Amino acid sequence: MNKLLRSNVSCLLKKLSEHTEIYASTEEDGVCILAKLDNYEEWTMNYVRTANSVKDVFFPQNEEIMKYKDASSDLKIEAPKPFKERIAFGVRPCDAAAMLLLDDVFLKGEFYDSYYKERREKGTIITIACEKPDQHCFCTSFDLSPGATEGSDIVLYPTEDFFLVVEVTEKGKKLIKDNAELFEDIGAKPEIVDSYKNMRTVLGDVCIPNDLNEKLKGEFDNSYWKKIARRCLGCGNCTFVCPTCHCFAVCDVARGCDGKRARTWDSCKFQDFFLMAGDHNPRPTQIERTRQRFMHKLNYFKEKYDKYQCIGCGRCVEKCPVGVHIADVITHMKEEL
Amino acid sequence: MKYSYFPGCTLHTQTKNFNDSIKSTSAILDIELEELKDWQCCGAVYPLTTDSAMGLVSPYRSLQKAHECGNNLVTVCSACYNVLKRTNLTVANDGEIRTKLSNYMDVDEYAGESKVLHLLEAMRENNGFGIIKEKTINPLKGLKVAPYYGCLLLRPSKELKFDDPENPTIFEEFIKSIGAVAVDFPNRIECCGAYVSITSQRKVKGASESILKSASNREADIIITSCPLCYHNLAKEQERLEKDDYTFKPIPILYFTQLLALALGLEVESCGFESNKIDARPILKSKGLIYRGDA
Amino acid sequence: MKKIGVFVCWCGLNISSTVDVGKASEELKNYPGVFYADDYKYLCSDPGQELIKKTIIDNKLEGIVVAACSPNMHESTFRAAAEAAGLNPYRVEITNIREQTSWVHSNKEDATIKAIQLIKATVEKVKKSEDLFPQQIPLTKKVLVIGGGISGMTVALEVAEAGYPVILVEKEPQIGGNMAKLSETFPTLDCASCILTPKTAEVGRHSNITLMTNSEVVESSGYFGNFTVKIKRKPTFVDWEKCIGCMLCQEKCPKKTNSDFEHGMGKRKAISVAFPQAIPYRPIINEKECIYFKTGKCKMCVKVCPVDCIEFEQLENIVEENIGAIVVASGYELLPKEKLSEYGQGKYADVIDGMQFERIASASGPTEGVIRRPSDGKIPQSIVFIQCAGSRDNQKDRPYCSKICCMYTAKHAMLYKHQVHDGTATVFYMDIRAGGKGYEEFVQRAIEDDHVLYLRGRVARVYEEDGKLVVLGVDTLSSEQVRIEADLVVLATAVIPSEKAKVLGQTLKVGTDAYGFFNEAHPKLRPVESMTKGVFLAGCAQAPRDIPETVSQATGAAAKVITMFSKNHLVSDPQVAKVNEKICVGCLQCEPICPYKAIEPETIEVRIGHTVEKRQVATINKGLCQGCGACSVACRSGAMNLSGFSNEQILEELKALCL
Amino acid sequence: MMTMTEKMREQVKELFVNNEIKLFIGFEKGFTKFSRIPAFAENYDEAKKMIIDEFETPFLAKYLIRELEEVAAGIVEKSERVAILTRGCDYLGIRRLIVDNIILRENIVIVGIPCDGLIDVKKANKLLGEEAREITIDEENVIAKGKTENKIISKAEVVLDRCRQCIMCEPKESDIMLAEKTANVKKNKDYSKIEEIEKMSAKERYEFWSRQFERCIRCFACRDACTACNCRKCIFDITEPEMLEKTVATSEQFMFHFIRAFHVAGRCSACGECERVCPVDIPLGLLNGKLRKDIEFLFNVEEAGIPSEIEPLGEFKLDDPDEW
Amino acid sequence: MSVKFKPNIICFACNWCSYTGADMAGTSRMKYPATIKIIRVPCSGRVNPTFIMKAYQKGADGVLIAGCHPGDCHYNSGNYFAKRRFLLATRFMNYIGIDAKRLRMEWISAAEGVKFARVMAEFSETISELGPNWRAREEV
Repeated sequence: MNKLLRSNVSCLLKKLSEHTEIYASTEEDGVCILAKLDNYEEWTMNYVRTANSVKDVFFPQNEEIMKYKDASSDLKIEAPKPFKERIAFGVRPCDAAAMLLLDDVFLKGEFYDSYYKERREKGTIITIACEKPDQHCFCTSFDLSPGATEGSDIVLYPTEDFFLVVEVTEKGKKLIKDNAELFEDIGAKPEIVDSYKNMRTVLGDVCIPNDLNEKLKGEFDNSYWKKIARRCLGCGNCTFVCPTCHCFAVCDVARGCDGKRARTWDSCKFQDFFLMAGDHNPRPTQIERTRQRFMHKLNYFKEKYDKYQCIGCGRCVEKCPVGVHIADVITHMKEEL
Repeated sequence: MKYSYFPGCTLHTQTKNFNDSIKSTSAILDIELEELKDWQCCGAVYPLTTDSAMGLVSPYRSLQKAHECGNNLVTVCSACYNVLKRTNLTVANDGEIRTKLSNYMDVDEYAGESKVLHLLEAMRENNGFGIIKEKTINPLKGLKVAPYYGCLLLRPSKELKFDDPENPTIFEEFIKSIGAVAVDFPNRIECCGAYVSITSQRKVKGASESILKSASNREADIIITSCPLCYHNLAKEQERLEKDDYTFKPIPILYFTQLLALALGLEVESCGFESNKIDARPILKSKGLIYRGDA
Repeated sequence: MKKIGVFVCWCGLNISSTVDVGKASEELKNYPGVFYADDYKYLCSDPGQELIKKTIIDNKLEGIVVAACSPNMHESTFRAAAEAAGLNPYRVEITNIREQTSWVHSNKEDATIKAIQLIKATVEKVKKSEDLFPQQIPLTKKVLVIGGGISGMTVALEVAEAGYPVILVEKEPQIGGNMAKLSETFPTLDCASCILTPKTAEVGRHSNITLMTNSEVVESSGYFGNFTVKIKRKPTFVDWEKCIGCMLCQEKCPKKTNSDFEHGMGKRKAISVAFPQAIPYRPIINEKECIYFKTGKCKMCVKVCPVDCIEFEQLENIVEENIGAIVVASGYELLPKEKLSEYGQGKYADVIDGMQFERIASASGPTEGVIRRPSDGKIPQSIVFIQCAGSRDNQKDRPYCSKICCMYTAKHAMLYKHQVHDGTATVFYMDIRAGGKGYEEFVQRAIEDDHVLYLRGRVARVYEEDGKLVVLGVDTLSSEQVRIEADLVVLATAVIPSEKAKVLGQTLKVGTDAYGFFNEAHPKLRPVESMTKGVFLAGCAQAPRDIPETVSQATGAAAKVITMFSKNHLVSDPQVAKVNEKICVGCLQCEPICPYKAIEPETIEVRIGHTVEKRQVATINKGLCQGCGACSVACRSGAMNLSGFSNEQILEELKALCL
Repeated sequence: MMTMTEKMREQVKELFVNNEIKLFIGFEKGFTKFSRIPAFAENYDEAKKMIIDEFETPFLAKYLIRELEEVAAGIVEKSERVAILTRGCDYLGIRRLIVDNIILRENIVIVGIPCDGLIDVKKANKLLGEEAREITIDEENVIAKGKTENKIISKAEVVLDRCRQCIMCEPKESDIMLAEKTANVKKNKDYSKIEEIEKMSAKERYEFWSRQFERCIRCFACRDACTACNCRKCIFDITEPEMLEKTVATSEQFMFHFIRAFHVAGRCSACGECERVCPVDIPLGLLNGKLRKDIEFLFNVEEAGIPSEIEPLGEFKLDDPDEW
Repeated sequence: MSVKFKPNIICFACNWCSYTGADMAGTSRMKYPATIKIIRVPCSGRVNPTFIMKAYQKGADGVLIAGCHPGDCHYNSGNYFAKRRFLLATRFMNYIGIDAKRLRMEWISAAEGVKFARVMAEFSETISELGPNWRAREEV
């Protein structure tokens, strides 16, 4: 295992930035976000989780799919410019794990999403383990931990003056090899890694039964959905900050004869998400939509990919204006069904 | 009701009897008048050139000090009332003059928040005339009193809002409340000549004479006023008339608070009749309103 | 995508000199949505129109863009051409490439680029246009005239003559208004009732005019062409149908009361008719004065009445009428002399106003035309007339000039001098306003022939001094104070709107100005129309004016009503606001913005699945809405939109112009 | 404040017993510590778990839109009414809905409680240096117990920013008032932050706001939390005409925030809810505040926060300022 | 010779006064730069502040609203509402960074053709000095 001194983190980033775009956590007007960084001093460590997740890097909110020129006479279509290499630095283990879920959705199976695929291949994730999870975290309930390595290429375990570097994937190894001068080999230090892995979150375990999705099947008009939905304002907050939500909408932006087709996030909580032609909306009120969100995460996703679509990062809980909490749903459904 | 009291320059000197009767009667009517500390001249008639703010310095100072004591300002003399009230309005509306004045006197800005009232207005405001009627022990029955308003109380009416400029009734109410009979004589709102008497006697003679003649051929026993300047002009004119026009029957001129004092049952001596130019006591005696006891 | 035809006009050299018209029409040929693009020398000429019509019919075009001169010039021509070719006229839009492009730019290349961009923007606008159809609004051809004075009667007669039914509402028991009270009229001194009674008689018997005296309009709703008005008919306590007008009751009635027709100068019986030539010549019982109403006894009138038409228990009833147009002729009143404290505030009996002098001087008046002092009935030897009593006076917040006082005061002075040759008539005036035909000569005659003394100055005060009225004034020409002892003082008090005008204004939703006169739509160009469509103004209700002007204005108002009734239904411009009820939440924040009060809340029923839901939404009264569009900006969700200039159209135009 | 919770329970019991309401909306403990979430009680025992204390609470006024019938359905009878716990700022929200004809005053029962500022847990944590385990509040100060040491902080330090500029401490009129009226201390308006931005150069201002708007993820939480945004179908959900495109480019963000700010101009009662719910903490208060400041200054409106029958942009005065 | 920047200016002209004023400028052959394109609206009260912002977003460099003089409005109160909206819009846009000089409101009556041309030339001049407006403009 290698060691990376805290001091030369910024010079590592500067070195990497010659040929790749660096997305690192920085504080902007009091909010920690994962953003493209050009001045490396701005990188910061004092955050529990960034407002936006690493999903932004690989599945951005607004992505150009193709461009077309003078549609009325001879239509020409241009593919988007090839993506540059990207490195996401300062990601949390739970977000990294979320990327695996997105990989299942976009890459597994017969058809894959070419844009996502290209970005994933050209992207590397460098995670920093969580020193102090806060009251919203419950990643341990989804057999993750503040020190989990799933989904990331390199994991840095912070200690007082240096980071313990653990390579997880080939890409990670290659990266360390290229910048070997910044790293020092200090042999195995399992106790640091384990100290992070067995760290318990404040919220403790929600211990989701494996067959929760079986129980949930067909629970369409359970009164509990009505109870939560009554509080929900219907804003798209929880779905847009959630690293695992992946619904999107495609729209054309026309400028006279030419224009472009773009893909943007969409939220199942919006009023018109399910609006169909002929003004029919299968989920007209907030009850159906709230039910849909939790059923998708705990039932449909599990059935399709055999994993719950939640990593316990706690963003949706922290940001929900009216305190709708997925752990609350899980515990209630566990008891009731 | 508590007010700051602005006596005006003559009240401590020539018209002391007016001041004493004010103090004694307002005490009975529980109108507390707290005299303003080291007041000075009110600025006489509203400083003629309004463009220069300097003319408003002295009234502004009195208003500012009254405001600091936290209550409205009451005054009696028509000229002081006119000057103070119009300065109060100018200062309230014109920010520029206000800042100029307060910078000049480096006091904090006063923007016309408190009110300027005439003593009669103060009485009318809290049902004064009702209280007078109750507290009148010695109603002046049968006494025909001609109220002389003069002009500074009434005009300019839009700013002063003292009463209907053409047909005022406040003095009539006052006279009714002390039991006397109000005499309606047409010249009660004509000008007495005011300070023009200093420059040209001839003009004043005409003005005051018409007022006195109009009152006398309405057989008024007493003329009451609230303005020392009008009192002075009318009294002086009356003396001249006595000498030249022997047909003219002199009419005593009193301050309205003197009659009020009498009506409220104060002793005759304290009403200050002795210092009036024309002694009113014979007429009051003939009407059986004073010295009933003795012969 | 719509099939749009673009026609670019050369306009001879006007456009083609600075805009390359050929290049423009070429460029437009392959613009998305444009099916046909062409240019032509003079599109507004007949062959040009034919070209457009033919192309529409041949290619079944769905929208036309004409790039030529300003829409104010030929929009209607091109829209008519399109309509003739079967295309909805509101699918045609004009691009102004002459006044706003070719004539104002010199550089040909820039001008051409700008023209092409403007035409493209108009094409985008036409893509978003919809078929609009002018609204046919039904019209009740009946006019309501409020006020039975000279102006109301003139309007009633004119419209009735044109064959339309008229309802004339008058709050007094008889018509004639103020003019009936006058003695003679200036400048010809012919007697007022002589020229008035033929008119009142004609109004009385005209078949088309329904006379509703002693009544008031209490409620009005609806909009132009479709007003519903509620008229309260106050009780007269006499059955006017049965009554034959023998006036026995008036003779025998024991109770004498003050007659407000005589303005306090004369008396009348409790049951009486105001003046001998009154129309309708029927008596009315004054409820407050009649002994029967007070004590329940007397009933003298019932005893003497040959046809037994006294009905003490008659009640007021409300009549509802459907009206097409309303003419407000509520007339004027004089400022009561109690308001003028400097002239004695009404205390002195011998200080009277103009109308009281008219009654004294009138032959049918209480003194049969002999000018006497109201206090003791003596013939006055000296009268003082005071002009501008209450008008042109900022102190009393009435700075306007009442226009008629100079003339009637001169008339009064002449009448007095004709009766009392050796009497002195003095007139205090500021400026004599004698602007009408023959007016100045009239005043000169009063001064030179009848020796009326005109003193230029205002009167300070009037007071009584041992039986005489002392008038203190000034003569500014000799700059001396003047003191006149007069027997009678006549005040030419200000003309003010009749006291119920403000309330009437609120009922009809017609604005009044600060003094209570009705607001005209435009002071110079539309003086007889009010701001509310369908409500017209005539006479002193709008501003003080003399009889000749009143009659001419009344005839103007009548003409407006007749033109309105000349069509079977009213056509309203379809480019008005429209509400998308699916989106409107009913917050009605648009309502206060509409200057024509055309927006009202309405409850609609909406079916969702099997439940029917009641919802409040805003609705537009198409008749009142003029299409200014200010409400559509206040509507946050865009539910309120303006057809013809909709949000979509303006946005598309904007986008096209910014490419 | 415990007595307040008991008083509330008593009142709610009374309301339910004499069948005066069908629903009571209040607060209950959230899943995470110190969080208060809206609670709906259709009978008394559901209301038992409701509490009132000085922790930060979400706004309840907006729920009335869904819970009550349309205004057109008219005044419902007594037992169909909805009772709502109302502080001064809630009251402004309710007034807003009433003035916009979304709900009828007769259909709701306002249960008023006075309030002089709620506690911001984030600020307490920052002062404590770590996440507080236990926070107790008494009259003047707040005791935050962390893992190791406790800290006593004066309430003024940790009160919410929005409460510092509170324009209404308790509901102006209410059906039931749980506690006596506190002194309605008039807080002077603090537009200092807005003036700071105004002093910046145009370029700095553009950079500041484009940085904020770039963070915006267009989740519409600010719209859904705001009582002034009570349209049946929001203009941003309407595709024809497309005022706002779905792509989240910088110019679209400017467009979104410009339209939203203008739609609440003269209607925003400075309740600060949009700032609270924003996941990326955009200072929306500074946007709405600027418009409110201008409205108060230009059209001399005394307090633009208090909903008026006709909005400032819905009327005009002949002597509106002319210079620009 | 560097190509002089040609601004793209949108003018909302009210149909009854300013549009007719523009025609008057045309008939008297006044000259003003071809950078200004006029959109006809029934009244200045019809101009929604969102249109102004949309114009900048779509690439306009300057926006000018021309309406009737207060008191002359054909619809009686349209321009008073326009004035209030404009007062707020110009301050707010300046606040979020779009230079206030790029937005202007003018009262131009139907007879003031000369004034219309002068205002157009003046405004076009100020906008050319300010240069293209990249702020809040979309990149296509």
